[in-house]
Amino acid sequence: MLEIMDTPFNPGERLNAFSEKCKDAGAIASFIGLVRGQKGEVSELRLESYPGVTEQGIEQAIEQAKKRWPLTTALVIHRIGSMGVGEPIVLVATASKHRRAAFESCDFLMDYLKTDAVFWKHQIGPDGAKWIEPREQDYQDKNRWS
Amino acid sequence: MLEIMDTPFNPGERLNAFSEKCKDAGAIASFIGLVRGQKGEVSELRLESYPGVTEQGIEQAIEQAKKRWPLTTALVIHRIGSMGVGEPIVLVATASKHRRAAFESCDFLMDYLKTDAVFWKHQIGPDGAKWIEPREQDYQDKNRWS
Amino acid sequence: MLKIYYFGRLSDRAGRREESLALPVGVNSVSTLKNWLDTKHGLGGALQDKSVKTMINQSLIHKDIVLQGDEEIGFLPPVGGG
Amino acid sequence: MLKIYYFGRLSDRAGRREESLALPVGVNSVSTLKNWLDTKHGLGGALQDKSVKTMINQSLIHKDIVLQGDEEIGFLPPVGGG
Repeated sequence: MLEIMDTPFNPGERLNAFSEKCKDAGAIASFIGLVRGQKGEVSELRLESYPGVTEQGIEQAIEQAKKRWPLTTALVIHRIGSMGVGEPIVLVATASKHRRAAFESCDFLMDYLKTDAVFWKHQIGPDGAKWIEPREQDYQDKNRWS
Repeated sequence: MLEIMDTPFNPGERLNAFSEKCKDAGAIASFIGLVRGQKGEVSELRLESYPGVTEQGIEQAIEQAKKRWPLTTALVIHRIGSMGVGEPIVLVATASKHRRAAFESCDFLMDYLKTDAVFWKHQIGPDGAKWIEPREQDYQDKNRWS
Repeated sequence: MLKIYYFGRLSDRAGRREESLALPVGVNSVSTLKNWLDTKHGLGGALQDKSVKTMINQSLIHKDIVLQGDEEIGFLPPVGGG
Repeated sequence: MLKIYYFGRLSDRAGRREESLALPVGVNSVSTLKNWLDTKHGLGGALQDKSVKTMINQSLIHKDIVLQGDEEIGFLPPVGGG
Protein backbone atom coordinates (compact mmCIF):
# COMPACT_ATOMS: atom_id res chain seq x y z
CA MET A 1 0.00 0.00 0.00
CA LEU A 2 1.39 3.36 -1.05
CA GLU A 3 0.14 6.87 -0.71
CA ILE A 4 1.94 10.02 -1.79
CA MET A 5 0.11 13.11 -0.63
CA ASP A 6 0.55 16.87 -0.63
CA THR A 7 -1.46 17.46 2.54
CA PRO A 8 -0.62 16.52 6.18
CA PHE A 9 -1.48 13.04 7.43
CA ASN A 10 -1.99 11.64 10.93
CA PRO A 11 0.57 8.85 11.55
CA GLY A 12 -1.16 7.37 14.60
CA GLU A 13 -4.55 7.12 12.89
CA ARG A 14 -2.95 5.59 9.82
CA LEU A 15 -1.06 3.07 11.91
CA ASN A 16 -4.22 2.09 13.78
CA ALA A 17 -6.06 1.57 10.48
CA PHE A 18 -3.13 -0.50 9.24
CA SER A 19 -3.16 -2.63 12.43
CA GLU A 20 -6.87 -3.29 12.03
CA LYS A 21 -6.18 -4.90 8.66
CA CYS A 22 -3.47 -7.25 9.87
CA LYS A 23 -4.57 -8.56 13.22
CA ASP A 24 -3.28 -12.04 12.48
CA ALA A 25 0.22 -10.63 11.93
CA GLY A 26 1.10 -10.04 15.57
CA ALA A 27 4.20 -7.93 14.88
CA ILE A 28 3.99 -4.43 13.43
CA ALA A 29 7.13 -2.34 13.03
CA SER A 30 6.89 1.25 11.96
CA PHE A 31 8.91 4.34 11.36
CA ILE A 32 7.81 7.97 11.39
CA GLY A 33 10.06 10.67 9.94
CA LEU A 34 9.42 14.24 11.03
CA VAL A 35 10.76 17.44 9.47
CA ARG A 36 13.72 18.12 11.70
CA GLY A 37 15.29 21.43 12.44
CA GLN A 38 15.78 23.84 15.27
CA LYS A 39 13.28 26.63 15.08
CA GLY A 40 14.97 29.49 13.21
CA GLU A 41 17.29 27.23 11.23
CA VAL A 42 14.70 25.55 9.03
CA SER A 43 11.38 27.17 8.33
CA GLU A 44 10.06 24.95 5.57
CA LEU A 45 10.83 21.79 3.66
CA ARG A 46 9.51 21.28 0.13
CA LEU A 47 9.44 17.85 -1.40
CA GLU A 48 9.15 17.27 -5.09
CA SER A 49 8.39 13.96 -6.81
CA TYR A 50 8.33 12.72 -10.41
CA PRO A 51 4.68 11.58 -10.61
CA GLY A 52 4.48 8.04 -11.93
CA VAL A 53 8.18 7.31 -11.59
CA THR A 54 8.25 7.90 -7.81
CA GLU A 55 5.26 5.61 -7.21
CA GLN A 56 6.62 2.86 -9.42
CA GLY A 57 9.97 2.84 -7.61
CA ILE A 58 8.41 2.61 -4.15
CA GLU A 59 5.96 -0.10 -5.26
CA GLN A 60 8.94 -2.11 -6.53
CA ALA A 61 10.75 -1.68 -3.22
CA ILE A 62 7.64 -2.92 -1.38
CA GLU A 63 7.53 -5.95 -3.68
CA GLN A 64 11.22 -6.63 -2.99
CA ALA A 65 10.56 -6.46 0.74
CA LYS A 66 7.67 -8.93 0.39
CA LYS A 67 9.90 -11.36 -1.50
CA ARG A 68 12.66 -11.06 1.05
CA TRP A 69 10.63 -11.31 4.26
CA PRO A 70 7.39 -13.13 5.16
CA LEU A 71 5.22 -10.04 5.41
CA THR A 72 1.49 -9.88 5.82
CA THR A 73 1.47 -6.43 4.34
CA ALA A 74 3.40 -3.15 4.16
CA LEU A 75 2.43 0.52 4.05
CA VAL A 76 4.31 3.60 2.85
CA ILE A 77 2.84 7.09 3.19
CA HIS A 78 5.05 9.89 1.92
CA ARG A 79 4.47 13.63 1.86
CA ILE A 80 5.28 15.92 -1.02
CA GLY A 81 4.79 19.69 -1.19
CA SER A 82 5.47 22.15 1.60
CA MET A 83 5.96 21.08 5.25
CA GLY A 84 6.87 22.88 8.47
CA VAL A 85 9.24 21.74 11.23
CA GLY A 86 7.82 18.82 13.24
CA GLU A 87 5.41 17.67 10.51
CA PRO A 88 5.47 14.00 9.46
CA ILE A 89 7.21 13.39 6.12
CA VAL A 90 6.98 9.63 6.03
CA LEU A 91 5.32 6.65 7.68
CA VAL A 92 6.47 3.12 6.92
CA ALA A 93 4.73 0.17 8.57
CA THR A 94 5.32 -3.54 8.05
CA ALA A 95 3.36 -6.44 9.50
CA SER A 96 4.49 -10.01 9.95
CA LYS A 97 4.06 -12.97 12.24
CA HIS A 98 7.74 -12.55 12.99
CA ARG A 99 9.21 -9.61 14.88
CA ARG A 100 12.59 -9.78 13.06
CA ALA A 101 10.92 -9.74 9.63
CA ALA A 102 8.83 -6.71 10.59
CA PHE A 103 11.82 -4.75 11.92
CA GLU A 104 14.17 -5.61 9.07
CA SER A 105 11.72 -4.92 6.26
CA CYS A 106 10.75 -1.56 7.79
CA ASP A 107 14.44 -0.67 8.06
CA PHE A 108 15.01 -1.82 4.44
CA LEU A 109 12.15 0.30 3.11
CA MET A 110 13.40 3.37 4.99
CA ASP A 111 16.87 2.88 3.51
CA TYR A 112 15.30 2.68 0.04
CA LEU A 113 13.28 5.85 0.67
CA LYS A 114 16.32 7.78 1.93
CA THR A 115 18.64 7.04 -0.99
CA ASP A 116 16.71 5.69 -3.99
CA ALA A 117 13.16 7.00 -3.81
CA VAL A 118 12.57 9.64 -6.45
CA PHE A 119 12.15 12.76 -4.33
CA TRP A 120 14.03 16.03 -4.09
CA LYS A 121 14.15 18.01 -0.88
CA HIS A 122 14.35 21.76 -0.79
CA GLN A 123 15.08 23.20 2.63
CA ILE A 124 14.18 26.81 3.23
CA GLY A 125 15.65 28.73 6.16
CA PRO A 126 16.62 32.27 7.13
CA ASP A 127 19.84 31.98 5.08
CA GLY A 128 17.97 30.98 1.94
CA ALA A 129 17.17 27.69 0.30
CA LYS A 130 19.25 24.62 -0.38
CA TRP A 131 18.73 21.21 -1.93
CA ILE A 132 19.33 18.32 0.48
CA GLU A 133 20.84 15.12 -0.89
CA PRO A 134 21.46 11.81 0.93
CA ARG A 135 24.45 11.69 3.30
CA GLU A 136 27.26 9.17 2.93
CA GLN A 137 25.76 7.34 5.96
CA ASP A 138 22.49 6.89 4.07
CA TYR A 139 24.27 5.19 1.17
CA GLN A 140 26.17 2.95 3.61
CA ASP A 141 22.93 2.00 5.38
CA LYS A 142 21.42 1.09 2.05
CA ASN A 143 24.37 -1.10 1.03
CA ARG A 144 23.70 -3.39 4.02
CA TRP A 145 20.93 -5.03 1.97
CA SER A 146 22.82 -5.82 -1.22
CA MET B 1 8.56 6.43 30.00
CA LEU B 2 6.88 3.24 31.13
CA GLU B 3 3.28 2.27 31.62
CA ILE B 4 1.97 -1.14 32.63
CA MET B 5 -1.79 -1.26 32.41
CA ASP B 6 -4.60 -3.78 32.82
CA THR B 7 -6.97 -2.06 30.38
CA PRO B 8 -6.72 -1.68 26.58
CA PHE B 9 -4.70 1.19 25.12
CA ASN B 10 -4.76 2.90 21.73
CA PRO B 11 -1.31 2.52 20.08
CA GLY B 12 -1.85 5.20 17.40
CA GLU B 13 -2.97 7.83 19.91
CA ARG B 14 -0.10 6.99 22.19
CA LEU B 15 2.40 7.20 19.36
CA ASN B 16 1.03 10.58 18.25
CA ALA B 17 1.33 11.90 21.82
CA PHE B 18 4.88 10.55 21.95
CA SER B 19 5.75 12.24 18.61
CA GLU B 20 4.41 15.56 19.88
CA LYS B 21 6.96 15.45 22.71
CA CYS B 22 9.98 14.79 20.51
CA LYS B 23 9.57 16.89 17.41
CA ASP B 24 13.25 17.75 17.30
CA ALA B 25 14.14 14.05 17.09
CA GLY B 26 13.14 13.49 13.47
CA ALA B 27 13.28 9.69 13.59
CA ILE B 28 10.72 7.64 15.52
CA ALA B 29 10.80 3.86 15.37
CA SER B 30 8.04 1.85 16.97
CA PHE B 31 6.78 -1.65 17.44
CA ILE B 32 3.26 -2.84 18.19
CA GLY B 33 2.67 -6.40 19.37
CA LEU B 34 -0.85 -7.79 18.97
CA VAL B 35 -2.30 -10.93 20.54
CA ARG B 36 -1.86 -13.40 17.74
CA GLY B 37 -3.91 -16.46 17.06
CA GLN B 38 -6.33 -17.83 14.56
CA LYS B 39 -9.85 -17.44 15.78
CA GLY B 40 -10.79 -20.68 17.49
CA GLU B 41 -7.23 -21.55 18.48
CA VAL B 42 -6.66 -18.83 21.02
CA SER B 43 -9.53 -17.18 22.79
CA GLU B 44 -7.71 -15.24 25.47
CA LEU B 45 -4.25 -14.30 26.66
CA ARG B 46 -3.61 -13.45 30.30
CA LEU B 47 -0.48 -11.63 31.31
CA GLU B 48 0.80 -11.60 34.84
CA SER B 49 3.53 -9.32 36.23
CA TYR B 50 5.44 -9.07 39.51
CA PRO B 51 4.47 -5.52 40.50
CA GLY B 52 7.57 -3.49 41.34
CA VAL B 53 10.02 -6.02 39.93
CA THR B 54 8.59 -5.87 36.40
CA GLU B 55 8.70 -2.07 36.29
CA GLN B 56 12.23 -1.89 37.67
CA GLY B 57 13.54 -4.33 35.06
CA ILE B 58 12.00 -2.44 32.14
CA GLU B 59 13.17 0.92 33.46
CA GLN B 60 16.69 -0.48 33.62
CA ALA B 61 16.44 -1.73 30.02
CA ILE B 62 15.32 1.76 28.93
CA GLU B 63 18.31 3.26 30.75
CA GLN B 64 20.63 0.78 29.01
CA ALA B 65 19.17 1.74 25.63
CA LYS B 66 19.72 5.42 26.40
CA LYS B 67 23.37 4.77 27.28
CA ARG B 68 23.92 2.73 24.16
CA TRP B 69 22.19 4.96 21.60
CA PRO B 70 21.73 8.74 21.33
CA LEU B 71 18.00 8.76 22.09
CA THR B 72 15.80 11.74 22.70
CA THR B 73 13.38 9.55 24.60
CA ALA B 74 11.81 6.10 24.72
CA LEU B 75 8.37 4.76 25.59
CA VAL B 76 7.19 1.31 26.66
CA ILE B 77 3.51 0.54 27.20
CA HIS B 78 2.76 -3.05 28.22
CA ARG B 79 -0.55 -4.72 28.96
CA ILE B 80 -1.22 -7.12 31.81
CA GLY B 81 -4.48 -8.91 32.61
CA SER B 82 -6.85 -10.48 30.10
CA MET B 83 -6.69 -9.74 26.34
CA GLY B 84 -8.50 -11.04 23.26
CA VAL B 85 -7.05 -11.93 19.85
CA GLY B 86 -5.96 -8.81 17.92
CA GLU B 87 -5.61 -6.61 20.99
CA PRO B 88 -2.35 -4.70 21.49
CA ILE B 89 -0.03 -6.20 24.13
CA VAL B 90 2.90 -3.87 23.78
CA LEU B 91 3.99 -0.59 22.22
CA VAL B 92 7.65 0.41 22.15
CA ALA B 93 8.67 3.73 20.62
CA THR B 94 12.11 5.31 20.45
CA ALA B 95 13.04 8.76 19.17
CA SER B 96 16.40 9.96 17.95
CA LYS B 97 17.97 12.32 15.47
CA HIS B 98 19.39 9.21 13.83
CA ARG B 99 17.29 6.60 12.06
CA ARG B 100 19.69 3.72 12.88
CA ALA B 101 19.67 4.56 16.59
CA ALA B 102 15.87 4.65 16.66
CA PHE B 103 15.51 1.29 14.87
CA GLU B 104 18.20 -0.51 16.85
CA SER B 105 17.09 0.69 20.27
CA CYS B 106 13.47 -0.25 19.53
CA ASP B 107 14.61 -3.70 18.44
CA PHE B 108 16.81 -4.01 21.57
CA LEU B 109 13.93 -3.09 23.89
CA MET B 110 11.61 -5.61 22.20
CA ASP B 111 14.24 -8.34 22.63
CA TYR B 112 14.47 -7.44 26.32
CA LEU B 113 10.69 -7.54 26.69
CA LYS B 114 10.40 -10.92 24.96
CA THR B 115 12.99 -12.78 27.03
CA ASP B 116 13.85 -10.86 30.20
CA ALA B 117 10.89 -8.72 31.15
CA VAL B 118 9.12 -10.15 34.19
CA PHE B 119 5.83 -11.31 32.70
CA TRP B 120 4.12 -14.67 32.44
CA LYS B 121 1.74 -15.46 29.60
CA HIS B 122 -1.21 -17.77 30.00
CA GLN B 123 -2.87 -18.69 26.70
CA ILE B 124 -6.43 -19.96 26.87
CA GLY B 125 -7.96 -21.82 23.93
CA PRO B 126 -10.56 -24.50 23.22
CA ASP B 127 -8.07 -27.21 24.30
CA GLY B 128 -7.45 -25.57 27.66
CA ALA B 129 -4.79 -23.27 29.01
CA LYS B 130 -1.03 -23.30 28.68
CA TRP B 131 1.86 -21.14 29.83
CA ILE B 132 3.87 -19.62 26.98
CA GLU B 133 7.61 -19.20 27.46
CA PRO B 134 10.14 -17.52 25.11
CA ARG B 135 11.21 -19.54 22.05
CA GLU B 136 14.83 -20.39 21.31
CA GLN B 137 14.70 -17.72 18.56
CA ASP B 138 13.83 -15.09 21.16
CA TYR B 139 16.90 -15.95 23.23
CA GLN B 140 19.07 -15.86 20.09
CA ASP B 141 17.66 -12.47 19.13
CA LYS B 142 18.48 -11.17 22.57
CA ASN B 143 22.06 -12.44 22.48
CA ARG B 144 22.79 -10.17 19.51
CA TRP B 145 23.17 -7.29 21.95
CA SER B 146 25.65 -8.81 24.39
CA MET C 1 5.62 -13.77 58.49
CA LEU C 2 7.01 -14.94 55.17
CA LYS C 3 5.09 -13.72 52.13
CA ILE C 4 5.41 -16.20 49.29
CA TYR C 5 4.48 -15.64 45.62
CA TYR C 6 4.13 -18.36 43.01
CA PHE C 7 4.24 -17.00 39.45
CA GLY C 8 3.27 -18.42 36.06
CA ARG C 9 2.98 -22.18 35.87
CA LEU C 10 4.12 -22.50 39.52
CA SER C 11 0.82 -21.01 40.67
CA ASP C 12 -1.05 -23.83 38.88
CA ARG C 13 1.24 -26.34 40.53
CA ALA C 14 0.94 -24.87 44.03
CA GLY C 15 -2.79 -24.24 43.65
CA ARG C 16 -2.31 -20.66 44.81
CA ARG C 17 -0.63 -17.45 43.76
CA GLU C 18 0.50 -16.41 47.21
CA GLU C 19 0.52 -17.40 50.84
CA SER C 20 1.71 -16.04 54.17
CA LEU C 21 3.32 -18.27 56.75
CA ALA C 22 5.56 -18.21 59.76
CA LEU C 23 8.99 -19.77 59.35
CA PRO C 24 8.26 -23.49 59.84
CA VAL C 25 10.20 -25.49 62.42
CA GLY C 26 13.43 -26.78 60.86
CA VAL C 27 13.33 -24.23 58.01
CA ASN C 28 16.05 -21.55 58.18
CA SER C 29 17.12 -21.04 54.57
CA VAL C 30 15.77 -20.78 51.04
CA SER C 31 16.82 -24.35 50.26
CA THR C 32 15.11 -25.85 53.29
CA LEU C 33 12.01 -23.72 52.62
CA LYS C 34 11.83 -25.03 49.04
CA ASN C 35 11.94 -28.62 50.29
CA TRP C 36 9.30 -27.90 52.91
CA LEU C 37 6.96 -26.26 50.35
CA ASP C 38 7.58 -29.09 47.91
CA THR C 39 6.32 -31.62 50.45
CA LYS C 40 3.48 -29.44 51.73
CA HIS C 41 1.98 -28.68 48.28
CA GLY C 42 3.18 -31.80 46.43
CA LEU C 43 5.14 -29.75 43.88
CA GLY C 44 7.13 -32.69 42.52
CA GLY C 45 10.40 -30.73 42.64
CA ALA C 46 9.04 -27.81 40.61
CA LEU C 47 10.79 -25.21 42.79
CA GLN C 48 14.10 -27.06 42.40
CA ASP C 49 13.95 -26.83 38.59
CA LYS C 50 16.99 -24.95 37.28
CA SER C 51 14.80 -22.63 35.24
CA VAL C 52 13.04 -21.35 38.37
CA LYS C 53 14.58 -18.22 39.90
CA THR C 54 14.11 -17.05 43.45
CA MET C 55 13.74 -13.45 44.57
CA ILE C 56 14.09 -12.36 48.20
CA ASN C 57 12.57 -8.94 48.85
CA GLN C 58 12.41 -8.42 45.07
CA SER C 59 16.11 -9.14 44.46
CA LEU C 60 17.35 -12.21 42.61
CA ILE C 61 19.48 -14.53 44.73
CA HIS C 62 22.21 -16.67 43.21
CA LYS C 63 23.03 -18.88 46.23
CA ASP C 64 21.30 -20.21 49.31
CA ILE C 65 20.38 -17.57 51.88
CA VAL C 66 19.44 -17.67 55.58
CA LEU C 67 15.87 -16.52 56.25
CA GLN C 68 14.76 -14.28 59.12
CA GLY C 69 11.07 -15.11 58.73
CA ASP C 70 9.81 -11.71 57.51
CA GLU C 71 10.91 -11.87 53.87
CA GLU C 72 8.93 -11.53 50.66
CA ILE C 73 9.84 -14.54 48.53
CA GLY C 74 9.04 -14.89 44.83
CA PHE C 75 9.42 -18.06 42.78
CA LEU C 76 9.77 -17.17 39.08
CA PRO C 77 9.57 -19.65 36.20
CA PRO C 78 10.97 -18.41 32.83
CA VAL C 79 9.72 -14.90 32.07
CA GLY C 80 8.80 -13.22 28.82
CA GLY C 81 6.37 -10.56 27.63
CA GLY C 82 5.82 -8.60 24.41
CA MET D 1 7.12 17.84 -29.23
CA LEU D 2 9.68 16.92 -26.58
CA LYS D 3 8.49 17.37 -23.01
CA ILE D 4 11.43 18.14 -20.75
CA TYR D 5 11.44 18.09 -16.92
CA TYR D 6 14.18 19.58 -14.73
CA PHE D 7 14.09 18.23 -11.16
CA GLY D 8 15.64 19.36 -7.89
CA ARG D 9 18.58 21.72 -8.19
CA LEU D 10 18.45 21.49 -12.01
CA SER D 11 15.19 23.46 -12.02
CA ASP D 12 16.96 26.33 -10.23
CA ARG D 13 19.75 26.15 -12.77
CA ALA D 14 17.46 26.03 -15.81
CA GLY D 15 15.10 28.63 -14.39
CA ARG D 16 12.14 26.36 -15.10
CA ARG D 17 10.71 23.00 -14.06
CA GLU D 18 9.54 21.96 -17.50
CA GLU D 19 9.39 23.00 -21.11
CA SER D 20 8.02 21.70 -24.41
CA LEU D 21 9.97 22.04 -27.61
CA ALA D 22 10.29 20.60 -31.10
CA LEU D 23 13.47 18.68 -31.81
CA PRO D 24 15.96 21.50 -32.65
CA VAL D 25 17.92 21.41 -35.90
CA GLY D 26 21.06 19.31 -35.47
CA VAL D 27 19.72 17.55 -32.35
CA ASN D 28 18.98 13.85 -32.84
CA SER D 29 20.10 12.19 -29.58
CA VAL D 30 20.13 12.66 -25.81
CA SER D 31 23.79 13.75 -25.85
CA THR D 32 23.26 16.41 -28.55
CA LEU D 33 20.09 17.60 -26.78
CA LYS D 34 22.01 18.03 -23.51
CA ASN D 35 24.62 20.16 -25.25
CA TRP D 36 21.95 22.24 -26.94
CA LEU D 37 20.07 22.83 -23.66
CA ASP D 38 23.34 23.64 -21.90
CA THR D 39 24.02 26.45 -24.35
CA LYS D 40 20.41 27.66 -24.50
CA HIS D 41 19.95 27.98 -20.70
CA GLY D 42 23.59 28.56 -19.72
CA LEU D 43 23.65 25.45 -17.50
CA GLY D 44 27.47 25.33 -17.16
CA GLY D 45 27.54 21.60 -17.86
CA ALA D 46 25.03 20.72 -15.13
CA LEU D 47 23.28 18.11 -17.29
CA GLN D 48 26.62 16.44 -18.03
CA ASP D 49 27.38 15.93 -14.33
CA LYS D 50 27.84 12.22 -13.60
CA SER D 51 25.35 12.37 -10.73
CA VAL D 52 22.54 13.47 -13.08
CA LYS D 53 20.43 10.64 -14.49
CA THR D 54 18.28 10.82 -17.59
CA MET D 55 14.88 9.20 -18.05
CA ILE D 56 13.21 8.78 -21.44
CA ASN D 57 9.49 8.14 -21.18
CA GLN D 58 9.99 7.46 -17.44
CA SER D 59 12.70 4.80 -17.92
CA LEU D 60 16.33 5.31 -16.93
CA ILE D 61 18.77 5.20 -19.83
CA HIS D 62 22.34 4.03 -19.43
CA LYS D 63 23.74 5.05 -22.83
CA ASP D 64 23.06 7.64 -25.52
CA ILE D 65 19.75 7.20 -27.35
CA VAL D 66 18.35 8.50 -30.63
CA LEU D 67 15.35 10.82 -30.18
CA GLN D 68 12.18 10.80 -32.29
CA GLY D 69 11.00 14.21 -31.06
CA ASP D 70 7.93 13.12 -29.07
CA GLU D 71 9.63 11.85 -25.94
CA GLU D 72 9.16 12.79 -22.29
CA ILE D 73 12.64 13.50 -20.95
CA GLY D 74 13.49 13.86 -17.25
CA PHE D 75 16.80 15.10 -15.86
CA LEU D 76 17.25 13.81 -12.29
CA PRO D 77 19.91 15.00 -9.86
CA PRO D 78 20.57 12.70 -6.81
CA VAL D 79 17.27 11.60 -5.27
CA GLY D 80 16.29 10.93 -1.66
CA GLY D 81 13.19 11.20 0.49
CA GLY D 82 12.18 10.07 3.97
